[in-house]
Amino acid sequence: MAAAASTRDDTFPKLLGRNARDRGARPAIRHKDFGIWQTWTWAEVHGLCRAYAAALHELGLQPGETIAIVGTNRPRLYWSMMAAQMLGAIPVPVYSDSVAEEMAYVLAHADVKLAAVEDQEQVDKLLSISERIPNLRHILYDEERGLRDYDHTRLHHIERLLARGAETLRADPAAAAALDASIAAGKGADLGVILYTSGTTGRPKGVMLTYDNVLISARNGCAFDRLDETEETIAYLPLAWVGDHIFSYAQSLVAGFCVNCPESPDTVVEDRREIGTTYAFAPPRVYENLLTLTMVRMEDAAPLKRRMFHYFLDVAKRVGEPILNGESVSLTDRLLYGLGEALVYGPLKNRFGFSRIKVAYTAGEAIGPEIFRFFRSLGINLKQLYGQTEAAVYVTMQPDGEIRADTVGRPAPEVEVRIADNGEVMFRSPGVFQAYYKDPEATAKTKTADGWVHSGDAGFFDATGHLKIIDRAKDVGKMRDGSLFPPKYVENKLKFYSNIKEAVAFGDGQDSVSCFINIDLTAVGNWAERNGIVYASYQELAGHPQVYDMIARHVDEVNRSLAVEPMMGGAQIKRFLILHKELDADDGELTRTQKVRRGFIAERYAPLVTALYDGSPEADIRTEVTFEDGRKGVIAARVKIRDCATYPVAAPAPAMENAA
Amino acid sequence: MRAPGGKDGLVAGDVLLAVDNVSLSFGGVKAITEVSFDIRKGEIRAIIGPNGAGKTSMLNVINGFYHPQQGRITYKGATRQKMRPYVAASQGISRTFQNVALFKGMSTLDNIMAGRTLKMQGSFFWQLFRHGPAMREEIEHRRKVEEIIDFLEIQAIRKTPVGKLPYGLQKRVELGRALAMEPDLLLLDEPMAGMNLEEKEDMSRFILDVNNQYGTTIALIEHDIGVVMDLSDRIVVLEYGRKIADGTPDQVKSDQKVIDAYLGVSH
Amino acid sequence: MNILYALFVDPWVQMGQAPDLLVQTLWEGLVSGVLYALIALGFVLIFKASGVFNFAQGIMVVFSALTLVGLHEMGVPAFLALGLAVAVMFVLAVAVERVVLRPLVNQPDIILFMATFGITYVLIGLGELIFGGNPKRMIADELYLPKGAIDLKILGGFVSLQKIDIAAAVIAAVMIAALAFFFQKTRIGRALRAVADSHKAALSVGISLNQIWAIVWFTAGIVALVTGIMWGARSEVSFSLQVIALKALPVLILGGFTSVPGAIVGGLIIGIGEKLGEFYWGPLVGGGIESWLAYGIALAFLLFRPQGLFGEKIIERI
Amino acid sequence: MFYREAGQYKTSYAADMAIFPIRQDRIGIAVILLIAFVIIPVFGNQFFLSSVMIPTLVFSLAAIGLNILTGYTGLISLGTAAFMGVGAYACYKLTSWFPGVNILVWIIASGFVSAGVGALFGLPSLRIKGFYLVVATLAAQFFLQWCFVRIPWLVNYNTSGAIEVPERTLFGVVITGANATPTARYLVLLSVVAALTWFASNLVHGRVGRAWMAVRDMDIAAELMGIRLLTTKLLAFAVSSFYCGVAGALMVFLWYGSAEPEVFVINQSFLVLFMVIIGGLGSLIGSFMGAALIYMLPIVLRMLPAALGLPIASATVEHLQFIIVGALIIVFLIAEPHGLARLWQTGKQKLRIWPFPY
Repeated sequence: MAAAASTRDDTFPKLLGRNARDRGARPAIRHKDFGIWQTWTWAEVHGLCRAYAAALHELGLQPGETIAIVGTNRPRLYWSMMAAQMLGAIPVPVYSDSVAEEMAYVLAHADVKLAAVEDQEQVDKLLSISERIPNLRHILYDEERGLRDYDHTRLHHIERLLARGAETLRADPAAAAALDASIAAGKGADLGVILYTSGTTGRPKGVMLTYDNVLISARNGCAFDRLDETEETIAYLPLAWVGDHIFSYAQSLVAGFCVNCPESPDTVVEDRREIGTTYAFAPPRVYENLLTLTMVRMEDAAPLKRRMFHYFLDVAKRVGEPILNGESVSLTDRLLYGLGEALVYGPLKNRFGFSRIKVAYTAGEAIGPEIFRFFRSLGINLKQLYGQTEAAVYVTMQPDGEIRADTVGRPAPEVEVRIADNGEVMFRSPGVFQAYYKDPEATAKTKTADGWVHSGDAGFFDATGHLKIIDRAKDVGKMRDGSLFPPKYVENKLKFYSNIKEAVAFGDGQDSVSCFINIDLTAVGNWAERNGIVYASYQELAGHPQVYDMIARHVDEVNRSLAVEPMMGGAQIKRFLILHKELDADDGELTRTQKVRRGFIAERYAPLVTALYDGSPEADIRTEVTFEDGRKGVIAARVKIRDCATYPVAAPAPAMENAA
Repeated sequence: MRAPGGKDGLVAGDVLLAVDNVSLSFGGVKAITEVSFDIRKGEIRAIIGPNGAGKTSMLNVINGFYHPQQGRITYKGATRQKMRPYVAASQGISRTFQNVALFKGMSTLDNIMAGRTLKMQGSFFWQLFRHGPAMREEIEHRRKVEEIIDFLEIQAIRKTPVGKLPYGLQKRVELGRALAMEPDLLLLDEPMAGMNLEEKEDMSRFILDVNNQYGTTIALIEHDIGVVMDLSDRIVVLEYGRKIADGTPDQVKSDQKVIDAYLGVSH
Repeated sequence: MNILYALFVDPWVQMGQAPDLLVQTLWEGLVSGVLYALIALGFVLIFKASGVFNFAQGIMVVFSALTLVGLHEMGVPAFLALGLAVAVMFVLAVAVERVVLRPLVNQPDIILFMATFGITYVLIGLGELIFGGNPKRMIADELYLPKGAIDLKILGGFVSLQKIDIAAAVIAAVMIAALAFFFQKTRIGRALRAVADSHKAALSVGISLNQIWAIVWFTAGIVALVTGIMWGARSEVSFSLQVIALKALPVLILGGFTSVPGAIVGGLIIGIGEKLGEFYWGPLVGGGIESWLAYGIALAFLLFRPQGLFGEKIIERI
Repeated sequence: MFYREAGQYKTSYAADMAIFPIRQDRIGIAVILLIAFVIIPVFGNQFFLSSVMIPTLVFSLAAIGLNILTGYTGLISLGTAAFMGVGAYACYKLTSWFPGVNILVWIIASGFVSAGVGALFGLPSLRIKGFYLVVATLAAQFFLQWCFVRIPWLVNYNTSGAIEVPERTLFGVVITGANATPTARYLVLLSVVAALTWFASNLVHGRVGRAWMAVRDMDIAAELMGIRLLTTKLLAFAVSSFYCGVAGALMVFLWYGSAEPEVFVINQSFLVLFMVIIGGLGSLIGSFMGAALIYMLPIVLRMLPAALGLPIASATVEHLQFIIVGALIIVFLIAEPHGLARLWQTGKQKLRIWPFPY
């Protein structure tokens, strides 16, 4: 039982102490700075954090007080968390790219006394909102650049704090003893960190996690993939995001592996390549970009090379995953795969910086099956997990050998999951958060008395006991016949086709599902070129019958795949149309994070929606649009509508669905 | 690298360089006629004027590339009839050029490293082995160079051959090369020529930061009057090789001769 | 002491004692100077128009002369052979422009310089392959070039002038005049001059750069042919000429790479200078100093006027 | 394709500034050295050693010398052969004065003599540039050539007027003179060349090299940055001539065995210049490639007809050879003006980004 094992080193500071003892000489953290990977060993980090803590103490940071952490992934910011925790204070990482207004709310709500920030930009931001956060006593910065002339009564250069703290510890044994005492005093049950969930829905909420919450989850995560001190990982995701807190902070401490901070956000790819990470995490889009980049570049490769490349990719598609899953594969295939490894897979992984990869995770949203399979077939052990801040990440994970593109795996160790009757996923685990900071009613809404948490996502367990997430619970609708209508699920299935950029599905309260489709100009454009289709505009291309045919084929495939899923079969697409213009955030059709605003679109294109359901073959539409330069204009178009075949819904899930 | 004050013992406000009644001509063609002005330590001094006003020639005189037929130059208290490029450089005058004069065949890193040649005195013998003192020196200077690269935010192009870089970045690298000399007086010849607004803003920020962080005295030629007015403490205005105005941005702005001169040129 | 005397006094004394010898030497120098000037002229034409430092000029001299003689040996009448040789030089010019210059346009000078090395090798190979490597007699008589010498009795001695040398000088003068006319008066000539200044200007005259280059190389070819004939008539047609042709370089240094008059004056200075040097100072060091004296003179000269006799001072801009 | 750079991160400047920062390259170099020092001596026959490898190495060294001057510092020189000659004659004089001292010492020493002479003829380079400088170097070429012919003292008044290489030993093994085995000569030569190449690469990667390239790329800017033009150029001349001098000495002592002045004529200079241009300006590896190509090409061409059984007179072959070499030079300059080194670089780059085209 992990909880038992965790009694001895049950806080971050204690774990740091342990690492300094057990593997003091091993690298703890690197930072590509001034052109090389500056490296700190566990022992050094331990010393620095103690010094830092001493300095923070001198700045008057009290146990239970909060300190904001603002900036990109840098050693000194991680150390700021550690130093605060050594004093029993609580770090509050904040999204450094959030606007002053939003930041002001969070910092005020968290009532931070200190703030450790990256550079001048953040300092300015904080100073600009200082009257909103009256209790902020000191600002500590990492980059001195440009701050020379600032009034330094409340400003401190972390570099100097470290020096001063070290001095204090040397000069004053009492201070050292006090520090040791406060570290020893820390318990697993203490509040370890407050992570604010990004405010896509309403105000950000402060998720309070204890050391136990984080560390037990972290331990289970490490155990699950047998991570050890030899791992190398790149820390590039926001500090305020629970994932980074677990992968780059907690697990590094638990397993004792080295975390690498990139030189700058725009050099992450190169830096990852240099380091050659063994344990990686990235949202689907990162993998998607890698794949697109690969394919685009290979398009320009010499024909012979290109053929060779695609030949071996096919080989990989065929035998790559079986080999990765340790299934039996014919000798010739193994040899072919070996050859491919030398000629294609190896070099590719090298370019991606995945040569030494042990396990890579993707989560956050659904990943395209062919993207997912592409990486696995190369021999990269890419997995999916389903997690939430409220669960200290892990809810479900994919065990080796049971990897599938379309599920998020089985419940993680020590996690119980059940599906509420409205289809919502609920979970209970040692990682479950204590409460939302200063927000009892929100807490009450989310967390039941007996510790179950409403994930807010709808999903179901398939025949093999793997969880499938279909949509936000509140978005899942019911159709007339009572079958579930998960718009996002349908839309994602469509969007997995590179030709389809956006899709908007309707059907809530209707008796059939129909949808708008946005073609992807680049993808379809290339396709058109290859097939000698001439077009003058997006609108013309979108309206082209051959394009319709192609999209219709995609829709048909989607329907087939829906049909074989008992719970989803009802949501097959009856009719679709291709929109004459790209959905655009400037027209309010997408959120700034590029999510479709279904409701808004429904009313903006009301005539089209009605046309979809009154069976007419085409419909006229006039829409006002905003151009890049901000001018407004009107686009009028006659949009064709296609009907699609639907298929009888199959009973239990057949084996062909297995990706693994 | 170095705080204002500097090893030359001058403090901010003292006259760092004074040009006294300088005239320069090429085979009868007068480029500069009896121009006098001074540059004070720690200030940003702009030299402006219509095309062919002799601005660049002025810089060339200051760092000894051209030798004036008449006049005197006083730098750090020492008065000379003319500067010598090597003397100028070794006494802390560095510059950038109107149309980028980088070492095209070398990487960003090497270009800036080359800027430190003056400061590298290691023996030829050890250079042969690229070990011991030579390597130590190399590394010590690499550190300094990396500080500059970090300062100018050009990490991503550290090892790119400068020939391959877009113009704006080349200008930035050139500034880096000039900074590598840890100059007391930095001459910038149209640092923002041919840049778009964003690049200009960046460059202005860098210039201000250099001046603020390292306390470097800066003399710059620039066409964008707006930029000049914002950046500089004092401005010299040249026209046809003669000084027509000298003073703070506001004084210069309101000077009739200047207005005429600028209305005179293509506007 | 003696050595100083031998170096700085004795030669002048000798000149004074035997003025006729001095005149003779000067004449010799003048003639070889003329030939140097001719080769240099070839360089200048090409350098002016295409910025190419044409190392092949020397071999072009040899090759053209060989063609002439070779064709005649094969039984072609002298003047027909002459015509054919001209034709060959034309073909060569066009070929060079097509095969070498055009693909290498906008390459750094040193690359073009190296390319002319390539041309040199090809021409050497071709020459030897077709006409054989051994020296040949120039068909001076067949071309009605004068023979024999005129002996002038002057300064109490006599000076002997080879008629062929006089012819050489005259023909050279004529050709230079012709070139001057060509450049000053004809449309193409003006175009060529324009090219030297700016390529755009040339286009405005309505002649493509490629044509211009071909023409220039052709002109240089003709100059080479004439040079070859003259030189061949004085000694013989052999590949050793090619190295002697390098003497044109110091001439260029004196005259500047782009100045026709410079080439002529430079040629004379070098020619006379080295003859005097060889005759009066050579013996002191065992003779043979002709091989480098020219370069020495040029070098010494360069240090004082880097831009050459007729080039203007360069103002470096940054 | 063979490159696996992922995971090769640098935690120190020393590692980052290493001349071969990529592991795969280090392996490659090791393999090449192994082949050169072990495989070739063991398996290469006498002809191959003495008629292919030894000359190629000698020319490679000369090419490196010229490359330092022309490729790195941008100063064109046609005096290479002369400076090689200086080395050769110097070495001959020194070893005949002090027969006791190890010949290697004198070979290196002669390099210094040549360096001195080179620096002397480099003096004009401050005032004059480009092709004007070519003439300065030609002056050196012809003057020195003349000296070799006219100063019998240089060859100890040999009636032949040629250098006759005496027998010298190293660790008891005969390495010069008639009785030296090709293998012995090859190994000595290889060691010297390897060592000097290492020095050269250290120089060009350091302060000195940067100064040279700065002068080459933009001399005005360099000057205004406090790089002393004269010293930098003279240093280039000196170092360049040092390499040429050593190459010359090695040429006569480890290859020819005896040498008339004709060995050091201007055509030799051209040859080396070809090697540098074809190999690639400003590249050491290019110097080797260029030397190999330019030297071996004629050999191949000479053997080709026989190999193909074509009945062609050797004289004809000789002439054809001229034509072909000349044509190749032109073709090559058109195809890849930056020389073999650039081809090598692009090839390597392709392997690094494999399978991507860019």
